[in-house]
Amino acid sequence: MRRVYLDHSATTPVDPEVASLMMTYYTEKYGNPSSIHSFGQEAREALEKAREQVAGFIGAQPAEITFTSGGTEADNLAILGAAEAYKDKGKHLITTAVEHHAILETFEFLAKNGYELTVLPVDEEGLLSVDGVQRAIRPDTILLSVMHANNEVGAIQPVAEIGRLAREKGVIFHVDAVQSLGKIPVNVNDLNVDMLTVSSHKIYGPKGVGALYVRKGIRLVPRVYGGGQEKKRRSGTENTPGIIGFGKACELAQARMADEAAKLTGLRDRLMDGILERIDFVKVNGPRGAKRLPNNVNVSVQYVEGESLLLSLDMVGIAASSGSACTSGSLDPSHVLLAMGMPHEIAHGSLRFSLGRQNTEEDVDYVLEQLPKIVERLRRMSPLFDQ
Amino acid sequence: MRRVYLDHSATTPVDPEVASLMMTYYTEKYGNPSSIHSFGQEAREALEKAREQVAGFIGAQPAEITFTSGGTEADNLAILGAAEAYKDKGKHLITTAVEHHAILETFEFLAKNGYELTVLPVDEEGLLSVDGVQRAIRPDTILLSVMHANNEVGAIQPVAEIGRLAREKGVIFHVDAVQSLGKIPVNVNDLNVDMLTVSSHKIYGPKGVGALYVRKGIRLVPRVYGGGQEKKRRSGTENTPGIIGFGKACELAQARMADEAAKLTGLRDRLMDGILERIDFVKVNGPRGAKRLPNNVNVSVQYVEGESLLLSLDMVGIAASSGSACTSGSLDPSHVLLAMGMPHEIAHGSLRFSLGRQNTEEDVDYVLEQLPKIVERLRRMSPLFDQ
Amino acid sequence: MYTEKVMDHFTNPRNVGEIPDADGVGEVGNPKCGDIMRIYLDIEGDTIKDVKFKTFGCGAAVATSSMVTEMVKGKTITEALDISNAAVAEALGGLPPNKLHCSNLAADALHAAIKDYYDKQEKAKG
Amino acid sequence: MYTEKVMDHFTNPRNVGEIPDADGVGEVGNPKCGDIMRIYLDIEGDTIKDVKFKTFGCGAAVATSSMVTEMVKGKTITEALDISNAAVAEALGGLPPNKLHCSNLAADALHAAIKDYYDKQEKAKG
Ligand SMILES: Cc1ncc(COP(=O)(O)O)c(C=O)c1O
Ligand SMILES: Cc1ncc(COP(=O)(O)O)c(C=O)c1O
Ligand code: FES
Ligand code: FES
Repeated sequence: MRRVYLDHSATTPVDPEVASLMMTYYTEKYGNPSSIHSFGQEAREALEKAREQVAGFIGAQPAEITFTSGGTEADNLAILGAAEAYKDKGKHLITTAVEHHAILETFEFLAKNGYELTVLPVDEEGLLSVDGVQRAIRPDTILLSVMHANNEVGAIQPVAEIGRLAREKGVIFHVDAVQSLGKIPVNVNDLNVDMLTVSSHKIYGPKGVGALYVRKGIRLVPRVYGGGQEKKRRSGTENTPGIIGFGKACELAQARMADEAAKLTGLRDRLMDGILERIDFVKVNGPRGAKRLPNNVNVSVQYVEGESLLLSLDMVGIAASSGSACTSGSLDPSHVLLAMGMPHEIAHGSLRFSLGRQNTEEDVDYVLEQLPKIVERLRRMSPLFDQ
Repeated sequence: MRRVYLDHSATTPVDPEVASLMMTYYTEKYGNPSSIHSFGQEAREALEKAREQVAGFIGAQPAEITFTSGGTEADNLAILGAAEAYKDKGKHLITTAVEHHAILETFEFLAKNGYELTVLPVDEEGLLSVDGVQRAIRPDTILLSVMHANNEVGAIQPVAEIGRLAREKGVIFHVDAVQSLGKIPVNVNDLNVDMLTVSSHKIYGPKGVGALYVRKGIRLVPRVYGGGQEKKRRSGTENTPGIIGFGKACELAQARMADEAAKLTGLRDRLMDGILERIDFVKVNGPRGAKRLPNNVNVSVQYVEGESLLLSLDMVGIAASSGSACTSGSLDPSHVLLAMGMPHEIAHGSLRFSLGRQNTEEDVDYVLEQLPKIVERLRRMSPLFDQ
Repeated sequence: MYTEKVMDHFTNPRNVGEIPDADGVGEVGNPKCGDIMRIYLDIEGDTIKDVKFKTFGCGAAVATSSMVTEMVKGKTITEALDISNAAVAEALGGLPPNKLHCSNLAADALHAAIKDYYDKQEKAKG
Repeated sequence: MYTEKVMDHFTNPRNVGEIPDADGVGEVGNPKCGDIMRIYLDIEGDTIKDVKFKTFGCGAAVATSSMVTEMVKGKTITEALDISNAAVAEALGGLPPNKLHCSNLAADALHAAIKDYYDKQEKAKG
């Protein structure tokens, strides 16, 4: 059976070049980078090269990069670490309703532990208003966190403008760039950020690796204690092969991004338009055009439920994801779609296709061939759909 | 040049079988285990199989295993998570002077934040007294953490007895088994532990993966918030290939452990006796015989400094480590050797050789050929050595 | 995630559809997740002669709907009333823990349809 | 970690040894790490004719010892007094940040040896 992977926002395959480099560091150059012998030193050198590659990709200095076990840990370190370090300055925090759980749950933990939290709403396309941010900032606001691009609907936030505002007001500005990295330019200076989260497994690097950019001068209380690795910001024997893989993935993404974005945008619009053309009662979620990630398609298919869609797609070899309650443990449909004002029933039948490096027009056309049949079958079964 | 790696306690190469299995999950079966499509489900299945392999190796139930990014994170989760969960029961904590920094620094953080900490001394072999533990336990003691085997001098602590004591007194008992796993039997029931830390890269698995065993019924406050992976104990997209590698490494270690321990014990004693025979003014650190890890050799070479020894060994291709201040960032010699009552100058010249799966008698003999020459050269340079 | 039986019933659901002028119709919504199921019964004497369903819901919801219709077809009303949520889940070879609530839909909708039948009988009589 | 120059001086240290009846001997210990260095000077007139060292310490300590002896050999005392810790580190192509303190040993021992020479001169005079 044909297998078409369209869930790159969940995770990506590791690029073969990245994987084979990692192999070397798993089996041959396996030293602990803290060791002074040559096994250690060759690992140390490669690790520092990876730091340069990651830093270079986002316009940072290598010393400003702290490697972590992923985007989630980096988000936690940024939010919890800064909230603790600056608690004497104030206790007010700001974020948005459409952040990833790694941000939202972390802020909610703080809100239960002596901090005050403002969660900013978004419009029906999932976009934030800069004015709204401005109004939310108070004299005791210490930290503002806004994602660069949304993982579900691909909405790209006006991060640079928000960053300018934060800087004016002396508020530390964190950006979760896990979904934007490798798809649109991410530069810590252009975006005016103080901290920025990236994750390797979303850009054809290995899982279990991420990084937090921390602008020089910003203080952070560490979350993990031990051997003092990563300049005491994050203890634990470094995941050298993983980090080296992440570095390489950044290098490859940097070289390929412009071409890939153009290609993906084409596929994205072909898929989105094709679905709208072939299936009735379908709505596109999120903005269209330049404010949308080049690889994100998100549609709500009325009268059918998301998990049933996913299972049916999977049976014909198509891997997608959904904002349906039924696919998550939580039973509530996507907090992102709800924040965009979508009614429960419609959020229920939403589908995300996230395109990637290997996808082709044939992949898209295959989806356009299969999806209408699946929707028809499920609608025939649905008590909500009256022909 | 011949290269002899004798620093397996710092880290090990990844077993080729483990590495090639991981490759499959990096490049082919790369799905996110939380996804419901077949890419996700095949990853989920492999992940759960790995959980069984790790659990099986230590006599635990799969549901009692929480995967982390390494031993350090597992140690932190155990100590900080239990201290927070049980703070209403008491604020007294106990550990030992010879723990790894991942334990010591974590306890010290708590000691600065409202907890009371007792750090137990060890004898001149690095061994703990069960009586001493008994005397230290108070009615308000909530948590006791003792390492199974020491990473520097290989001393194996009487963990099972201490666990019996802890259980009698209702104190939660955590054991750091990072160094003992794969070398001597580690069974959570035989050892009477409530929590136990293991790390993949010490047993020929990948770096960046570890696990915390948490006995059913023990509560832990998580340290990382987000998508709720690992039953909400540790959020973040799972490092599936790494975890699968760790699982495989456990399976291999389980099958080979008995043979390997016998072989390593032979090499260990050959190396230790050989050094004592060939070099004057040398002292073995840690216990001899069954109370010592099969793969650990630790000696103090008087009148010479550890880093100089390491550099000189490295120049002839031998990778070892030392408890010397000069090799660490901290400038204090090994806290383990100092806790064993060793004077600064002697701790300064200590050397650790940690043997591994690939090492041979020829490797040992090569060290025995090179080391005396190096020591002689350095002693000739030393103002402390008067012929 | 799902057993083969679940996937079979999801892929080839039995008795999908409506029964015009059914003797009993039951519709329930799952308050936990918002899914909806409707069951139609054709009853002769004490026996369920025909049964159909329509479901808006997850894979487990569809499969349990399909399974419950199979289980009751040709059974007496009393036997049908004995069918529990657990029995439906079991007949499918089990459901993942976080999907157990889905089986509520099926048995509840069946029981609602039987109640509807009785209500209609009452009305017809009275 | 270390530059090639450091490794060269560590591997082939220059002027290792003692000078019997040296004109000046300086010994310093590094309070930070416990390492020790001793420098022997043979002085004729104002000129350092010969110099030897003995060091118990890390790679950087050995290399800076060796380097400093090279730097002062044949120099006048005034020139030798001008040699700073930074100059020694620089001559080795730099040291890792956490090893900069090690270069203190070398210049300090040299200066201590010169002081010892002056003290002995004083004594001889007075
Ligand atoms: C926007 C966003 N932030 C954070 C994360 C978490 O990163 P990781 O999967 O590396 O833990 C993800 C992906 O899961 C994401 O999409
Ligand atoms: C006894 C002990 N505990 C904990 C650790 C930390 O584990 P990891 O290197 O996986 O962070 C180590 C090794 O570094 C260790 O030897
Ligand atoms: S999740 Fe809604 S019925 Fe299964
Ligand atoms: S660390 Fe002691 S002199 Fe270098």
